[in-house]
Amino acid sequence: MSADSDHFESVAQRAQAVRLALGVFLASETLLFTAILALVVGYRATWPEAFAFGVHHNTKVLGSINTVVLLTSSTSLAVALEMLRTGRRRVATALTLFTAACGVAFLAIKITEYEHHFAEGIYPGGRGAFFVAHPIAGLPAFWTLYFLATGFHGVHVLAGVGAVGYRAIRMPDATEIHRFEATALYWHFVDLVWLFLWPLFYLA
Amino acid sequence: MSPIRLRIVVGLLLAVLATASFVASFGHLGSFALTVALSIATIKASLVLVFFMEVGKQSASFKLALAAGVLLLVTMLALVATDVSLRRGPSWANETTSPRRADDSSL
Amino acid sequence: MIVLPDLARHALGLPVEATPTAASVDSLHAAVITTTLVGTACVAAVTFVFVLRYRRTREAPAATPRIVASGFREWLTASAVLALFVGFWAVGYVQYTSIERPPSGTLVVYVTAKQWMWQFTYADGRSSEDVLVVRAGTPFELVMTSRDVIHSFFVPSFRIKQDTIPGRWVTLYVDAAAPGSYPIYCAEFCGVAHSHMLGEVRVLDEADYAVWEREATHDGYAARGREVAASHGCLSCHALDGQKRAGPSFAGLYGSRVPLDDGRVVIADEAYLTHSIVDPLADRVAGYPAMMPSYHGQLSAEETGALLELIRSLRDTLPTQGRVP
Amino acid sequence: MTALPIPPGAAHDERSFWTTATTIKSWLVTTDHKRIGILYFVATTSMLFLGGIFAIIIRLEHLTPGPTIVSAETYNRLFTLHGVIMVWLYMIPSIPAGFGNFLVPLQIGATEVAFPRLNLASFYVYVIGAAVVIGSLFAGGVDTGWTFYAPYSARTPATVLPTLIGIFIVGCSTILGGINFIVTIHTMRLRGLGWMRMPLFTWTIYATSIIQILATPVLGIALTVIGLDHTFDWGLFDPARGGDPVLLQHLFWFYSHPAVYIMILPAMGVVSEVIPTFAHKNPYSYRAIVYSTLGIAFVGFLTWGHHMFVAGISRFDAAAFGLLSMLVAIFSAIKVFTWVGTLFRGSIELAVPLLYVFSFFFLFTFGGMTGVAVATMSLDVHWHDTYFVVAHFHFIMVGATFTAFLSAIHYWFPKVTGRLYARKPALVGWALVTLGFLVTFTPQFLLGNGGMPRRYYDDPVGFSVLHVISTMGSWLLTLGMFVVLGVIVHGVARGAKAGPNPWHSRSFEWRTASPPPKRNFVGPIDFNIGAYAYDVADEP
Repeated sequence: MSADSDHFESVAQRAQAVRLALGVFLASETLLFTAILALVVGYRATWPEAFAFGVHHNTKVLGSINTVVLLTSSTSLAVALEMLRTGRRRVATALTLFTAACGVAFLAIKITEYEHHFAEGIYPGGRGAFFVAHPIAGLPAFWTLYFLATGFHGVHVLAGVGAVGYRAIRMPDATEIHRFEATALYWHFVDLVWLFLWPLFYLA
Repeated sequence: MSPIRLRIVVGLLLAVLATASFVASFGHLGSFALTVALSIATIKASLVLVFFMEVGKQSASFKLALAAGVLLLVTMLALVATDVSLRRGPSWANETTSPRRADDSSL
Repeated sequence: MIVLPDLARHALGLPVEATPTAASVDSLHAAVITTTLVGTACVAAVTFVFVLRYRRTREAPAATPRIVASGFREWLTASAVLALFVGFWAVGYVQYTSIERPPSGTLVVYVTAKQWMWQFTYADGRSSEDVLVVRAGTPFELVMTSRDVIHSFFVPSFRIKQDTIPGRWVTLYVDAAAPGSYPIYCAEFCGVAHSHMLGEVRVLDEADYAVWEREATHDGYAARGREVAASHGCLSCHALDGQKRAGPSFAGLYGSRVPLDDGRVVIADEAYLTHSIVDPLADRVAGYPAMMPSYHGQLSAEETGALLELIRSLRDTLPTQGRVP
Repeated sequence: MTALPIPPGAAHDERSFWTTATTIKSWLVTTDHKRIGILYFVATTSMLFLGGIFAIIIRLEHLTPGPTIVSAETYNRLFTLHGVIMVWLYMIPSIPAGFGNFLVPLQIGATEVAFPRLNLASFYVYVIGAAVVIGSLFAGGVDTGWTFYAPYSARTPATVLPTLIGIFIVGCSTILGGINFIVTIHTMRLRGLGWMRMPLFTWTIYATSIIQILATPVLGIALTVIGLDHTFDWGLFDPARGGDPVLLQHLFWFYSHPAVYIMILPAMGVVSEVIPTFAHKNPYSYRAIVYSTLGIAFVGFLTWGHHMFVAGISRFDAAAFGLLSMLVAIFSAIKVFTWVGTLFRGSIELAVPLLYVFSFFFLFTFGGMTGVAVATMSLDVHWHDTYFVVAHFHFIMVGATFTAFLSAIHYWFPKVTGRLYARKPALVGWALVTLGFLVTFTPQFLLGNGGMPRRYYDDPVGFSVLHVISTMGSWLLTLGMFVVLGVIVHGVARGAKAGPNPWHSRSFEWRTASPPPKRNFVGPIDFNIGAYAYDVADEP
């Protein structure tokens, strides 16, 4: 490793530092989605009927498929980590690639959802035929927040696919497993965020 | 149970919970719908945290960092929700249906 | 309630307080500012004494005794000071609620802030710009909104301020004001002419207020418009207070975005209104039956102008279908 | 686990970190935390002078009530960019990234921060962000105030997006820096150096980093949403489409109030270092300062609503935020009592850093108490958005943080440069800065009481005398700043040689050479004598 690894006394201390850096970064990301959720809570309390209407009109099936896709990707990445710990690197690489593929599938489904909304005349900012047909006060806020929240989450999934894909190609060796753990922590966090966005925009 | 099998079982459990909340969303639960969906989501989230992210085996400062994030999440949502829902309009507006109807609590 | 001595109020630069609430706020002000000055003076004095008393004399610094404060004394001072601050908070909260929340049933004045002017509409439909005329000694409730961006209605002499937020009604309560003229400022940055958005509260005693009330103001024309609307049967389909009848209500109509049945959205300005009077079916509002007869040739220019003035004067009345004015 | 092969008896470089490599390239790609600290110091201080120029023009505009030297549009852009540059490009990074980078590894006995390349990356992210913000000047600048309130920030004809992007990038740099410091302080402390034996400056940098990583993301969302509303008309805060502008204020102030604690905590750390050294005494209560620092860091997240008492929030929230604001004020009060207590039975040397700290005492106490006054809800109704609030936060930002910044420059000057500044001109600089500050901002309290609103291009009648005094004060303050600059430049060039510990301090950064070698400590590090053990006669 480069110059900065020799100022740590041991690999264990370096692994500890990387894991803590991830924990701190995930706390920071939690606040990023807290800000979006604050807007959702604020507007949901102001326009309850518009949100009920919006949720009712959302593409619930595609959203639910996406949830299953993300959950399976998280499971496969967790199993991949366990495989790496027990030395079965080829299986670990396969499972990691599968996780990255699930991420890509998630984004593909997301894009089809967006196309479906655009076709229906739903655009951020309350523009489009849908809002003329349903002039409900507060409905633009629901859809704008939907695009904001799923957009930010989509960007994080994209970054996750990049990180997991990189890890699949450059699978770390036995002394550097903490690098794989860091990527896994980030991916599980992105899955966690979707577990809360899904009910808010699709189910209830 | 070997760690690998444990993770697969947890994965299946998560899928089951997901389908459960999907089915529950078709039921006419009205105001309970959100609480049901979010509580199932919290259970799934804790499963992911404990078994996939192994938060139990992480260092104390790791747990402290996540706890601080979650604590601030709850505080911010609570304070924004109380602000928006407890705002009161003009004295006579509450008789007519003004856009910002608020229950007439003392505060 | 200790009333701020004139000298102290002048020294602090506070304008003369014009309402009882302002006077009580000033007394809290005096208490807090005195604590601030005393606190700062104590810190400065103790520091000065310690510096004099323990100045380093020899070149090499002598070893100093290791003193660690007792936890109990720390908690004691901390909780004493906290109690004082919470006391300020409690009094502040009581005064805050009396400023913000008027008892229902008081005289109402509507305030509409728009980019760079204030418009006041009184209960009897009369309106005036930049000058709020009020009778001395009678409490009144200001119900305020903004036409475009966030402004802030600020009368230093009453010690009151409230941001006016577009799309929402916010309130201020002014109890018995003393006669006089008090400046109004806009306190929330609202654009290029933010510093020119000045107004004046003119508090008149009984006699002057009676004279002002009798003066005919330009809204007599709106009353004329009401007669024309009644005589031509407009009011049978168009309500003035926002209720939905056979036709859309005139309340809050002027200047708002009106969705039409063919998907277009138009701004309800003079052109749209006059055109709809003459040819109602051309721009039919979404969700209303096509049953309005044409008034082509039945209304003179003066009568049409009066109808427009009536609609214009109702633009701030509260819409009751949740449509934002 | 296998230990990393540390080269046995590495020939630690004896020469100082200045002279190990002197090419420009060695500075631009350095991973030495000390050099990165100096790069940050130079960058943020130049931002200070840029922001200061805007401040001078703003004050000149108020010499006469009517238009004086700039038009209304320019004036609105000036006070906005004065706010943006001072807050994000100077106040927030200057002490934590400048002095923090240089000193934290030294104070915990480490040779480097946890992730040196991440450290350099966060500096360059800061430079890019600052360049974008300054670039937005040429794109017409933004005129919404540094608070970017909607719907005006969505409707203003000015180009808002470049400034938002610039601040977003600087925010990313702050988060990267915060993560680096937290991990460094957690994992890189010298073996045996417990949390309660660490120097207090490192504690404040630790608390500041916690606030940075938890608050900055919310600013990121606020800026993104404002950009989307203005540029792509998403109308999330457009009332005609059901938007609620007060929600944006919630997001903005959720970040911006902890941000003011990001600005003051490092300054408190500097004061907690300077007083024990020059009073030659242990802090009156190390524990009280540590717990109040952490108290400010956490309770500081719960008080943002006191910026919105008149913005139309519910009475429940107004009451809750008011009470929590009183609680957070207590931690500052505890710190002031502890600092004054530290002087008791000390051996006080009136050095220039200590004089700046005494200015800090007076201005921070007065500024802090007016903070309690402004947090009293009924008084805030009168004072909100008037010059009283302007005076309050300048008393804290300039009166407290800037004087602590100057105190830090003079205090660690020998450690960084190995030289001593000239005392007499430094005294003149201190006097000018303190006096200039008082003449500039004390009249603004009276302006605020009179009801003079903020961000006014034309002053209403009756306020001009106070405005003229305040403007003259700003000239004095500027003169003082240039005198201090002169003292520093002269000190670097021709200051007398300073030994490793000219102030006889016990703090750990003084236990190595001045300026320190590239790897900070040569040979075994002995921190057994505490950082504040002034009851021990001999020097470590």
